[in-house]
Amino acid sequence: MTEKQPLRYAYYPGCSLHSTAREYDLSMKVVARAVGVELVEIPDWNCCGASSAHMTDPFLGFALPGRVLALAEEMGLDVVAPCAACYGRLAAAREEAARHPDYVRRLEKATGRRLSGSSRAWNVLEWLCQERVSAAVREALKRPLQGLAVAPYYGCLLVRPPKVTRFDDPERPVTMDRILETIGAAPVDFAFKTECCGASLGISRTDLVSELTGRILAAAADAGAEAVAVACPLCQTNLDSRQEAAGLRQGRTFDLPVYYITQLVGLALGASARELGLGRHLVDAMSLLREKKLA
Amino acid sequence: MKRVGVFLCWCGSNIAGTVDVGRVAEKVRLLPGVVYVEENKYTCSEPGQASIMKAIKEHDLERVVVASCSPRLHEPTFRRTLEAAGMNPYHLEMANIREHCSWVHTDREEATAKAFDIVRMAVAKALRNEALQPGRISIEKKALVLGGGIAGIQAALDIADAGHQVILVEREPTIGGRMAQLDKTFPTLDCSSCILTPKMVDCAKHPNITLYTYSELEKVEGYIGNFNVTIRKKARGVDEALCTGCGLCQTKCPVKVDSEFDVGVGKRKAIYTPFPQAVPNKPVIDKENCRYHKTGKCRICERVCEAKAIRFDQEDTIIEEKVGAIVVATGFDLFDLETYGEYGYGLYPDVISSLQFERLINASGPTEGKIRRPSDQEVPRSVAFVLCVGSRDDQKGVSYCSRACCMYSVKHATQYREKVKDGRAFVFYMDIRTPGKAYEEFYRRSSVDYGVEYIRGRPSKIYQKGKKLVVRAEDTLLGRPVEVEVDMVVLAPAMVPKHDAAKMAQTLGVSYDGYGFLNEAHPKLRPVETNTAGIYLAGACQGPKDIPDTVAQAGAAAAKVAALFSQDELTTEPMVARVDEALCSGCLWCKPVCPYKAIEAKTITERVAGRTVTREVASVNVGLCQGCGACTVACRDGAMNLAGFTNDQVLAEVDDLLADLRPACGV
Amino acid sequence: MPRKPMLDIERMRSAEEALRREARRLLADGVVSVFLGHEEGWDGLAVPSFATSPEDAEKLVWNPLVAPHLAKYLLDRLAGDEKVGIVVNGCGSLALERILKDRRFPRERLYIVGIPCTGILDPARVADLPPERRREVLETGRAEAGLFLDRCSWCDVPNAVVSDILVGEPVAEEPTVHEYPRAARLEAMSLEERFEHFKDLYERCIRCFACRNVCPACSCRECCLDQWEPLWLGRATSVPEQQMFHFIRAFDVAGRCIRCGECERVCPMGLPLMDFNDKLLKDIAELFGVERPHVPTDVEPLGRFDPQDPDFEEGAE
Amino acid sequence: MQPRKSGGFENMAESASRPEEARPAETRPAEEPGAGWEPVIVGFLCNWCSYAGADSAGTARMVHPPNVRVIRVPCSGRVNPRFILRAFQRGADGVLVSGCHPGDCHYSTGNYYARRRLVLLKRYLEYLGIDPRRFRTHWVSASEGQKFADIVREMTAEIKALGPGPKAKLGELV
Repeated sequence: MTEKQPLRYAYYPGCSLHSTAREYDLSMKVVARAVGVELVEIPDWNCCGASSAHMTDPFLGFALPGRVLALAEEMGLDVVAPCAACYGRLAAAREEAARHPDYVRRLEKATGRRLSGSSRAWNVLEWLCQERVSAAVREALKRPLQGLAVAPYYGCLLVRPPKVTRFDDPERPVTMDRILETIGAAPVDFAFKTECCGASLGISRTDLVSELTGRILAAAADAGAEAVAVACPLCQTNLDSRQEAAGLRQGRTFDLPVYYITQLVGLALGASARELGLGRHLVDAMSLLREKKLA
Repeated sequence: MKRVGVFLCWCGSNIAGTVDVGRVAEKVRLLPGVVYVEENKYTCSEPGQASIMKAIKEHDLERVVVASCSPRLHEPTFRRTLEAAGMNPYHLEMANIREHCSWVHTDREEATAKAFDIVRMAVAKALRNEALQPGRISIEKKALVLGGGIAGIQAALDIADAGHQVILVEREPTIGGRMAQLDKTFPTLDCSSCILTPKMVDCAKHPNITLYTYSELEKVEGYIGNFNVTIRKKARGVDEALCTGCGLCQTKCPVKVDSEFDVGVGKRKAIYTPFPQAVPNKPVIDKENCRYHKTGKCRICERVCEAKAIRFDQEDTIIEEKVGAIVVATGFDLFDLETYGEYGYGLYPDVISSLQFERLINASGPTEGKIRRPSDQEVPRSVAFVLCVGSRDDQKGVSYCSRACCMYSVKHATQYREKVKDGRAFVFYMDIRTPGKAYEEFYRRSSVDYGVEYIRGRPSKIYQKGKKLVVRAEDTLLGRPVEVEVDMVVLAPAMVPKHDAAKMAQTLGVSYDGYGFLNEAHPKLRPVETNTAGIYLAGACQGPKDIPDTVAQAGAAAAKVAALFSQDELTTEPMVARVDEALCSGCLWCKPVCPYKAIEAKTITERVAGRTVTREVASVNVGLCQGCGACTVACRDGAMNLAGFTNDQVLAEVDDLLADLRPACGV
Repeated sequence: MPRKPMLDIERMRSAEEALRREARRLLADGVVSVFLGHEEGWDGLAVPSFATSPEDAEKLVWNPLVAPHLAKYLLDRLAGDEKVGIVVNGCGSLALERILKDRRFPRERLYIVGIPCTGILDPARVADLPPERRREVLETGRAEAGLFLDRCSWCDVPNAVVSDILVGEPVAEEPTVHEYPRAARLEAMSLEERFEHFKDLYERCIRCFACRNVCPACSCRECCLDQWEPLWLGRATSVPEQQMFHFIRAFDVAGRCIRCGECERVCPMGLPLMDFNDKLLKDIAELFGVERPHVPTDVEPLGRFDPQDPDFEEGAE
Repeated sequence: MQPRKSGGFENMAESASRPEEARPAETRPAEEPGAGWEPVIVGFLCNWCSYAGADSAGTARMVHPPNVRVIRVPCSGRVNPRFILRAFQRGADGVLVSGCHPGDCHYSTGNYYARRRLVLLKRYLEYLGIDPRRFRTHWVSASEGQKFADIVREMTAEIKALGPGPKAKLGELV
């Protein structure tokens, strides 16, 4: 394999990072800059298709992320996909390409682009955990998040299906825990790290979503967490926006800020709240940090 | 050219009805080497056979071809005929013109043409066959039994009772195996040690049984009747001859570690016997944890031992034995429960395995039979038993059913309800499988009489909530998710092959399946034999089994050994591989492909241009070789050949069949 | 990608000096009775040399043309028990490993001098150059990639895999993703085109056996191709017998071929003989997950199996 | 493609040095392939499973085309790839190798070694320009008489459609 240096990645923000998850996009770029990684946004990228495409037509479900991978191959770079759904689709497409040569041919016919499997997708946690990146984080650490008890919530898509993601233990993942340790925070182990947050029912069955988010928040709070860290825009939106409804169902009040892991890393690297978009949250993300003298 | 006689059978109308035997005979007469052709109505009948014998004498036949039915049916018959006529029986070739021709074709022309081809291939092969002699090998009437669990104990006792010497080798410091860890046995709720320990003692006392505990098999060489086995007797640190088994050393030893026998729910000392009824009742020193071995100071056991039996510097001893048969009874391991991250085994102290539960309810276990949960020693008011953890799970575990878990979990739930009268027992199951005598009744009783609550569904998650554990599952009968809060969870792990089963199989030269269970020679008809003659299987090393099945199989293996030992000599199949030493380059690439480890290097000396030269060649142990011929294909220069199916013979069959091209119906 | 082959004339000169010194020492001290190396032959070519005295060692060369592998000459030394010295570079050591793993010569009778290598030229290609260019290449080492031996293009064993002493600094080893362009090219053809390609080859082959004789994987005491009984190979040079000849040659070394291409280099008819082997190397890599099929192992790929191997039933093929 | 000679029996008989007996009455005129041409398939069957499977087909009277000529070998692991090429070289139109199912080998592992070799060979023959449909490898157990009959039926039909084997293109041996 050719070594890609200096560390450059094709950057695939997907739709969320340009809309509801702006702060994820912002903080991602802040962290990359701080650790000396160049993110090159894929020119002319398209929707990853999650999750409607692969439910409608298996080939379409492959072709949308397949084209994104082909674009990255043309750049000669691996892709970082911060959104867990985007990451899942890209990883699945690469897996499917290996199993269905006919898909690859059809894709080539439809888009005129070749797919050889030379580029792969990285999710943010894997990306942060790489030897070089995590070493750079350790080195650039300015403000360790001492005393901040954070529940690392992985959600369903980052680790599943294990045959496709080949990343961490699908039931008891630890990658985010490690990252939190690296930046000086205290990861809180809890039983609902990979439970479903209900995002896909976010419009049709809000009652169920509140129930599911409520369980996750309750488990995190009961385990002693003061905040939740995520690496998925859907998880963030759900956990952040439904705390009141979830609290009503659980008969309690939640007050857990829900941070993107990149926001916490950025914070530890000395970035300002403004740069990290910490003002864009629904559950106040600043008070806790101020209380801990971290912002 | 050899003089060939061809005997064409009509088999009544079975062959003659479709094949024009007369026309085949006419053409066969013209084949090179054929000096005599005869048709018979039934060649296998007595007159038919007599006619062959007569023709052999009258026509000085050197090779015989019988064209009739499948050789799988009558090859032995006609070989005997040849022998009776004073001819080497392996000068026979059969042409299968019934099963492969007259019975499956309808067109007389086509069938006749094909029959002729079949006969002519047989003639080509016969012209190149050779006289073969079966060998004879002696039998050492002593058996080796590997593994001292209930399977090994039963096999050893049965063989010994039949009057033969037995060597019983056990890896652990005591015999007894898994059964010794159990409290009671289903469905009768007999106390496990009450029925096992007498057998253990019988083993130790039997004049025909030599017991090597804390010992492992190192090497096996040889073949049926003549195995040379090497056993490593690990250093116990204790002189067994002097030790009285008083147990004082164990009482005084200052080091406490987790007990393997108690599966981590109890402790033992660094000098220990696994349990009080151990056989032999002589302790071993666990060097890894012994303070003296670690720091050079302590020696308390040595000081307190009145028999002066402690030997810190004792070394392993190597024992070599010659045996005629081997019974493998090495047992099983349990599935690694931490594979199921969602169940929290290893994370939550009150999620335990069935075997740990077995130790908790055992009156001689660490809690003296009181069920207390590990986290706070409280008596659990509710317990969930989860079946099929690893079993029947293609994704994370193994595909097969482990056979015993349903029944022992039913037993556990019943026992729990007996001991904790107001407790609730939940069993999460996929199916309850009760195929054994009185098993279903036992299961019914657990529900009707003991109020065990059965929930059909495999849990998706177990998590802690305060002091409780929550088991989440789908109740597939109600079609609805359920969450049950309990104080303790017991997981029933799949039975899996011993971790080193593959290595053991390779040492023994027996085959194993994709999981690592040892393979029987035939799943129906040879369930206790292996493909390696003289090696037999007993118990769970072959696949998951409960105690009754294990004991039955052990008895069967012992009977096979006794039957083998009832003869003084064995005859061996002569159709085996052999080496042309002049050709053999000694590369030995034939060696790895031999399923029977029958090929070894041998040094030969020869004179070349006035000089004496030694070199290595392959050599075949005819006692081990079963005649598969895999080696012949690995051999590039053709030095390795297979008697009865030589390269020359196969090529002749191909060449003569295709010597001239003609429409198949062109006879 | 593998390292690009290149010539380092300085490195070779100092290796040559060290080689002569080492051979001289071994012969003078009586460690070996003969030392196998190369010497300068007709027209500057490097040909096998058998040094038996310290003086002979001075003839030994190490230059851009030392293409011939020496391992197979060991078979001539099987009788006796004296030690034999031999010089190998990376690919030469693969040939030697082949002979050793095939148990055709005892390791303990060898003293192996290894020379790290950055590339060797194909003597035939150099011979075709105009004289001035040729001199320039050999003196300065400035040679384009096309002049090197084919095996240099994928070489992942610049240093000897087996040796008693290594003279010169080891060359950095780089992992290589192995590709099989020769087989891939033919695979892309139609069945008929391939048949015709090979038929043409069969027709041009004069069956001189040079390919077999040079092959380090063909070391039987008596080759099956020479046997009369059974007659594996008819003596006629008809097309079907030629097919059998090349089939037996290629399939018998399947799993043991070191991909040196010597068969092709020595073919007097210039036949693309590696077309036969490339496919088997490729398939063994693909089917059985052997990443470096050219490296000899203790059990050859066809001498072992995996129950999960690709199957021909239920859709593997 | 060359038409195959018929009346081959005649030729064979001549070589049998008894010319006066060697003239079967029913010799036929030369035929074009396709018109009455019947392929010859050489089948290497292992003794314990596939040969017995073919026997089962017989015992159950499962009628199938008569084009396969069976050579009995102890194990599929005994089948040297050279045998297979030899058959094609000498004029076989198809070759079938069949052994016990993986895991069921009478010799425990013989068919696993055979599988490696045959999977490799199958690709290799195709590489050499021999139509892969002419060389089939199967697992047939002793009870699978029906499977054996089906394979023979399928293979015969397929090869009939393909026409005469590689010898037609390679030419004569001498």
